Amino acid sequence: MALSDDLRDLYQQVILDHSKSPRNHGQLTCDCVHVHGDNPSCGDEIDVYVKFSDDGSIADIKFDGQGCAISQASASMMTVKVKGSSRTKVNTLMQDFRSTVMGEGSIQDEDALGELQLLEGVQKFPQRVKCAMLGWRALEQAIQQAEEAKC
Amino acid sequence: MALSDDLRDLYQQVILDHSKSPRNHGQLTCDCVHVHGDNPSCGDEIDVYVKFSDDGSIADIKFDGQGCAISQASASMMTVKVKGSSRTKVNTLMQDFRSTVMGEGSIQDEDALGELQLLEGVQKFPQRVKCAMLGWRALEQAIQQAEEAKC
Amino acid sequence: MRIVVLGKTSPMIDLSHLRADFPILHQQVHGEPLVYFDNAASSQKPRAVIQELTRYYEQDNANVHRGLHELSNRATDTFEAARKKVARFIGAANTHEVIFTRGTTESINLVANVWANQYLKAGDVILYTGMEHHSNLVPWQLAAKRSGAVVKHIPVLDDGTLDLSLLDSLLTEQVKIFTCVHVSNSLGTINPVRELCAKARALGITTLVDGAQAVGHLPVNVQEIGCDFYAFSGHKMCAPTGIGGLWGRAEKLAAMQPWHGGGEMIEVVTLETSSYKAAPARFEAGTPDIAGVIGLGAAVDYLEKVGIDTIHQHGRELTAYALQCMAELPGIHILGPQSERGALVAFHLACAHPHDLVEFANTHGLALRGGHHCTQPLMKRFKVPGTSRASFYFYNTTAEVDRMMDILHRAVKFFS
Amino acid sequence: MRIVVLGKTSPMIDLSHLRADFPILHQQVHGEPLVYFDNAASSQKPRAVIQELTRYYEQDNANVHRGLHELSNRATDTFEAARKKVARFIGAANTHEVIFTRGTTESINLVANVWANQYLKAGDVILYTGMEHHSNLVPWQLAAKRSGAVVKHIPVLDDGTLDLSLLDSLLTEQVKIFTCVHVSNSLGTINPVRELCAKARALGITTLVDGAQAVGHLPVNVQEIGCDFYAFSGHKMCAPTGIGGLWGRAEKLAAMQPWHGGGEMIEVVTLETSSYKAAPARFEAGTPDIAGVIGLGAAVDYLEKVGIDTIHQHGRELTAYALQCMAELPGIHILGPQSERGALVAFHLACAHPHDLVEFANTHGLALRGGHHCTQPLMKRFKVPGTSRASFYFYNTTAEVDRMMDILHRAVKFFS
Ligand SMILES: Cc1ncc(COP(=O)(O)O)c(C=O)c1O
Ligand SMILES: Cc1ncc(COP(=O)(O)O)c(C=O)c1O
Repeated sequence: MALSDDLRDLYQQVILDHSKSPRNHGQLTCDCVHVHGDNPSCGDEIDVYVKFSDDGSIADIKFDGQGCAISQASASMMTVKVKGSSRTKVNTLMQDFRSTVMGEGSIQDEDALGELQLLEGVQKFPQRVKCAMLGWRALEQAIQQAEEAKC
Repeated sequence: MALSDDLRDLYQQVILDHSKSPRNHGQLTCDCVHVHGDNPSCGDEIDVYVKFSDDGSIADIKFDGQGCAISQASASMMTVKVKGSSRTKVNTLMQDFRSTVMGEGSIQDEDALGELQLLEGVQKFPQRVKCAMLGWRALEQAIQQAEEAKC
Repeated sequence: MRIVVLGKTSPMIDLSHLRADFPILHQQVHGEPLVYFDNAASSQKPRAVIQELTRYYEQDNANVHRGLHELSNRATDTFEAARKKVARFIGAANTHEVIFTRGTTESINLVANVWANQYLKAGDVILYTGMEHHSNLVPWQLAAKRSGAVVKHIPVLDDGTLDLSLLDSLLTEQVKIFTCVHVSNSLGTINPVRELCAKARALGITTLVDGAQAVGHLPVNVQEIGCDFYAFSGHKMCAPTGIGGLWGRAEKLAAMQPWHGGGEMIEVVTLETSSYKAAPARFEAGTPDIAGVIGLGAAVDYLEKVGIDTIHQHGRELTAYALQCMAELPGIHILGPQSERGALVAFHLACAHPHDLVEFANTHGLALRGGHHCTQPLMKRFKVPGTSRASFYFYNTTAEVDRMMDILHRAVKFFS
Repeated sequence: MRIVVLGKTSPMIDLSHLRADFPILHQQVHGEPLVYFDNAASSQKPRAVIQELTRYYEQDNANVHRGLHELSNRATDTFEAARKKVARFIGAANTHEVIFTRGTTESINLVANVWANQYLKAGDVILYTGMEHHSNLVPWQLAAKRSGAVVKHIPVLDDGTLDLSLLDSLLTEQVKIFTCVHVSNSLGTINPVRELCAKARALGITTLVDGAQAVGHLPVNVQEIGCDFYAFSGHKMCAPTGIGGLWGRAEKLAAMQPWHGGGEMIEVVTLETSSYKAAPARFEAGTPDIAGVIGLGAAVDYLEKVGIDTIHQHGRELTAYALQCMAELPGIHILGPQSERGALVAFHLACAHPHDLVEFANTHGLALRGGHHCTQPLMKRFKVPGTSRASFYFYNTTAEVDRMMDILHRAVKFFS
């Protein structure tokens, strides 16, 4: 019984490591935007807490919740990448990451993706795209909320 | 193209003749029981008018309506047979006729059936049993009504 | 043998080679070759569709949407691919506008329950026509009873078309929904649904078209028709029994409450209350007829290969031919318009009740339908106890019409 | 190879020869032989059923009930014969008590619409259990919303059985309908439906049993159970997708109004109003899934040939074996009762989310299901994000359970 290559790609060591020991795990309390996201059909849930700087960059971010290895690892890797990044950088990252897991569209800044590129194995498992995107969708909403609050 | 034997049995000359020139066709007006019967699924309709004697025998009977050759012929032949018959005779006739067209049960008085036996071809066409029975069901109801009226 | 001359110059479309695709057609009934002229009741299925069912059950069968395993993924992909095919086939703007149902009847009932329960109130008018199938009458009568709305209808003229002179007086502000059959299964009439829906929509009236006899028979484009809902049955267009669809305009569906509750249509369920997915999932509770949907997809593929314009043209020509032949029959009363009509001819012979005629035909291998064809009000309207109906599909031929004529002539002799 | 010792003395029932009847089982998935353990979602179909569909479409296909021609007569006869078979299979007193639907979900919705709309009023209580499938929760929540009735539930104990100590306080006079799953698709629990229905009926409470996981898996006799309604799905018992049934006690059905309106359920239709046939026709508007019904009949034939007692016994033995093997897995949490249960095991591994586990299994050819199994409230109740589920049918073998165990052990290593 050989473990399929596709599966090895999906669950690379780094990904499993992130899912077992998620970075930036927990909650932020004061002065932050909190978004709850879920994939009801699979029961994955996530809570993302974002603290924005005055210039809109991400000062701090934490998450918790429950879900499959893909959703947890993706969220963990996301927090590492976006912490301290400017709004513009986060937007590019978000688009590039979506392109990576969907396997469509162009990548603007491959270097910036870094470790996140490891999640391109998700392409072969279309049902898991929404797992990989769960944390990102929550972040996207947090940014929107922050912007609306400013208006 | 040979006309099938079954079909010839179903539409014997006598039957076609009754359907084209129905006997006792029309309405009775005074002092009679009138029952409307139908087979909604095929659109057959019949109106049976029965005048009962004091002893319950059938003094006069007429019918009209519209429907297939089988329902019309069967009703026509029925009126010929039952006119002037006692309640008991009519009941036996009714049971024997049902047995004839259903092809099940025993016949008590084959001779009494006479021409009605020609309708035994219906056995081979189970969907047409309700056509053959339409007039008889109406007569049955008329008898019931007459009895209830007496109580 | 009758010689086929149609319009004198152009020869008729010949699709008889396609008969090889339909195993059922090649059988004897009562010792004579089957002539299947009951297509308006249900069409036959090409081998491609039957084999697709077998393929599905032998290779891919699994429940859809909920699985992460190979069979379930395959089943889900083929299932959703079929939805795309159907959406394209009827010209939907959006795949999500196609809801799978058991057929036209369920589709209409969905609207007559969900939409009607939300929007109809006492005194509102439901407008249908005098030539609707029972499936487009009874659901509205039930909806009227629940809501206190009233039903009205556009009468049918002697030539089998709608009395459009009454349209302006009937299509009033009180009308909340207008529903109309696209092609009448009893008259053959092709209604001007595009014009009717345009008029209704201009008045803010919701519209539904019963396309049971149209999809797969003539080109249908729901966007061009401009209706809000369009209902159809797979079994009348080469697909398996038990599957059909409702197309609904996205914004109408978006505002509609669920109907059936259950698996697949929900987002979050607690023991007290639940939230629901958007259409089409919202209206597809429970395990769907997976093989049926996949078979419907295969039917669409098949029909597209034959070509819907070809099918339509063939139907017109064969019907014109049949009409021309049948006019000769003594005592015949042909219902419906003389010219432009769907591929069917319902008629009444003075000498024989439809049931006798159909029985006679059957013993010669000819499958006609006799009765009210689920349009009792039309039978009353035309003062017939029922009619006999010959309905054609693209695999039928002029030779078969000739055989029908022989049989009908014999029947006239027999019953006169 | 594991050695099969069950109860030490009696050897396990071996039905592996029946695998030859199921074409789908003999395939490789991702290079390994398919192990199909997703039977609770949908069963596979024996060749006898698949071939019956083909036979029907190639020889008899026509619309039922309305025709007088040969194909229609044959289709109608086979269709109604299937109703008889189903009635006998579930122990109905009367063939007319069997209504064909798309499946369990539609069956329950029929009752939760027709019966509930007639009899439920504000303040009434609908009692279900904490282990119901969404299909037996959402329809009642919707019915409660329409009527003003309230929903209550019998809670589930830690061992996966119902907390019957609360029964007397819950089963009060306010309860108008009690509904309960026969065999839980998430826990495997076999509920004492007979005792529950007896209690409810003694109080004049109408009862419905969700038999989706029971019919075709263990002997079911609706008269012995004593319920008023019993719902089931064909696709979980070797029949085609898209067909199932509702059994209803004759006197209940007789008092019920129509639901869907349309062809076949009517007697007389005018343009203003209509009258309706009795059950089952009353509840089968429109063209039914003819092939589906006939396929269901063939499935019943097949299951009866195998023997429902044999199937039941095999399921118990295979499940006992699986439970015994799975107990060894580190960090495993098995839901549901330890002993008497349906042929399925839902579990959670501490090291792996169900979706990861099922994905892993799939790449080794093993079809498990992961998620909430349409029982979200149960997942909350047992504080799991979802479970992985292995569900068996009579064509599954201990060798397949052994292969599952190998794969699960590897998964534990991989994800730990
Ligand atoms: C216990 C139970 N009830 C109801 C259902 C719903 O059945 P269906 O999806 O066939 O309508 C299922 C299966 O999914 C089930 O397992
Ligand atoms: C015009 C029309 N509408 C509705 C229906 C009902 O379709 P189904 O029985 O497939 O639901 C039919 C066919 O019987 C039809 O011809």
